[in-house]
Amino acid sequence: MEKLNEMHIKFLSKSSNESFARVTAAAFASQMDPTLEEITDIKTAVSEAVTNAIIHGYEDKMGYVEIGAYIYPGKLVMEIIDRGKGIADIEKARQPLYTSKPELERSGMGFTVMETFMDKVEVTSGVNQGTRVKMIKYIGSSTEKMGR
Amino acid sequence: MEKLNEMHIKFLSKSSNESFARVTAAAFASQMDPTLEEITDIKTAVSEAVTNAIIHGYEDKMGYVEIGAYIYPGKLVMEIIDRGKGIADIEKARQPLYTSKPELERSGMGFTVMETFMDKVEVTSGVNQGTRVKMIKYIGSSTEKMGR
Amino acid sequence: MQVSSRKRQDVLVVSLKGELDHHTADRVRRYIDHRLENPTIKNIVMDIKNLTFMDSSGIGVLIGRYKIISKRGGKLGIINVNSHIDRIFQVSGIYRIIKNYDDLQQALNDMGVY
Amino acid sequence: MQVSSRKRQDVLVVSLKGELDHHTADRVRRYIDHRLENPTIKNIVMDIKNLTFMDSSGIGVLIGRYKIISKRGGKLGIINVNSHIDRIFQVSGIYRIIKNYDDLQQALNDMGVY
Ligand SMILES: Nc1ncnc2c1ncn2[C@@H]1O[C@H](COP(=O)(O)OP(=O)(O)O)[C@@H](O)[C@H]1O
Ligand SMILES: Nc1ncnc2c1ncn2[C@@H]1O[C@H](COP(=O)(O)OP(=O)(O)O)[C@@H](O)[C@H]1O
Repeated sequence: MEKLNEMHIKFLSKSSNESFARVTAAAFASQMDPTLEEITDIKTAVSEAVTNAIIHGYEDKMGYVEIGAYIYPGKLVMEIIDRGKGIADIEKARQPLYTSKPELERSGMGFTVMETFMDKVEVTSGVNQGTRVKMIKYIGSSTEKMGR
Repeated sequence: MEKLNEMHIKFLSKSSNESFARVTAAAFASQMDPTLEEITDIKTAVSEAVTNAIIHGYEDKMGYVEIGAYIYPGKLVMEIIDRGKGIADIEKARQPLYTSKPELERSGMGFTVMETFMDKVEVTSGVNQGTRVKMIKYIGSSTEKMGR
Repeated sequence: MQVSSRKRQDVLVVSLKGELDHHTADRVRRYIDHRLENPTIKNIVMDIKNLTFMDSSGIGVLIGRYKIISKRGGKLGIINVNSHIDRIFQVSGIYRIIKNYDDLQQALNDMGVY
Repeated sequence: MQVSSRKRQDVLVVSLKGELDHHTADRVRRYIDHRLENPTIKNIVMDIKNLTFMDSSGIGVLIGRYKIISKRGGKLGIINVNSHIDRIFQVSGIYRIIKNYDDLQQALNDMGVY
């Protein structure tokens, strides 16, 4: 499928960059003429993945969070990447309500929310190597969605 | 001076990314609590530099435009970089009304507009190597501006 | 993120305005917990009419406040939930412990304030 | 970027809404030039009240339209200029050829429409 557009961002793992990441993702995706609801879906999923990179991936250390976004006809692909501590057991991590940081009042619902608002969520991770969350969202007419 | 935050973006030299670049720059700069006027100044200057990278740097070819943004206390530094054809005579290029593309109805006012809205504009360029436009804007109280 | 509140008998009505994420959650948490130092507060109603964004960090904030208030035998209610945030509440199962009221009046009545 | 227009005798009143940059300039240019195929149009008034952003690409668009209309002995006027865009007009020296009118009435009167 033809790639129509592409962007990459890289920013410090500061919590003040969470809203920056959301706005940037929304601004890029807006080229696809999404509905307001689709934009909010994308913002929410990106917010979850970026927050995870900051609080779980890098914990109290400073590092770079990267986002890659790719537009294909009717399809948005987003990757959120950190070079932090990684996830030992991905299956367990993705379970609803599982969190390794209850002391920070995390709810363990991050991955579930990503799955709710995106059409596909793929996680690859290596301990001490970092984590890559790849998310796909189909945007546009239902015929396009059916042809996916 | 202590660097408070940092981000990098990289996107294809498509004109539809001009507004994306402006929104992203504004979203990042908004952490500095700028006035609405300062935000518009930044958007305008970024729009000029990114447009130049797309139409002069890469002309009809496709390439990557990069933006680096750095926040220091009271000071925003932005760099817009392309790996395109470069500028042979920078002094001439910066003159008001000079344009190499009058046939595209360019006004030759891009650099002048950047200088109007930012506190400092530095251009480095090499023929067939690309161009880097570094812009500085002081944001915040007048005392901070005086102490710059 | 702006937080404000008022007291109606033993109910603290908290209004949130802006975006609630991990970055802003801390301010909301500290604001409410400071108010909860007043032991006469038993129940909380969260008015999220002007909350323009929330991710799962908001769930954590609500569960945390619920824990405090339920120890006092009180309830945590929520009003003016938009459809997007409702979806997050649904998938997280939070409606098992927090009630979504139609409006402030209904919430207050259910908490014994008339 | 939305462009609309109406004709008042030999004046084309063009309204711009949205952001005018290099990307959207092309649409504006083609829209106006298509209208200018009507030879009875001599003057243009650009109403930029709802223009939320403009960079120097807008200067190029205006100078290009001025060239066409001045060959017909007409004028190009502009109304509802905000302070930010005014600054761009100032530094570009465009007020030497384009007049900034207080309002539509003044512009039309100056172009002989009453
Ligand atoms: N980028 C990451 N790096 C390291 N661990 C992660 C990352 N993302 C998620 N995890 C792990 O997966 C768990 C579940 O994540 P999530 O469902 O988002 O819930 P929460 O963020 O509320 O803990 C986290 O508690 C953490 O242990
Ligand atoms: N990134 C760039 N790469 C190559 N040439 C450039 C670049 N930016 C500016 N220039 C040159 O400098 C000239 C003046 O630029 P500018 O003042 O922005 O006016 P305009 O874009 O309207 O031509 C351009 O016409 C072009 O020749």
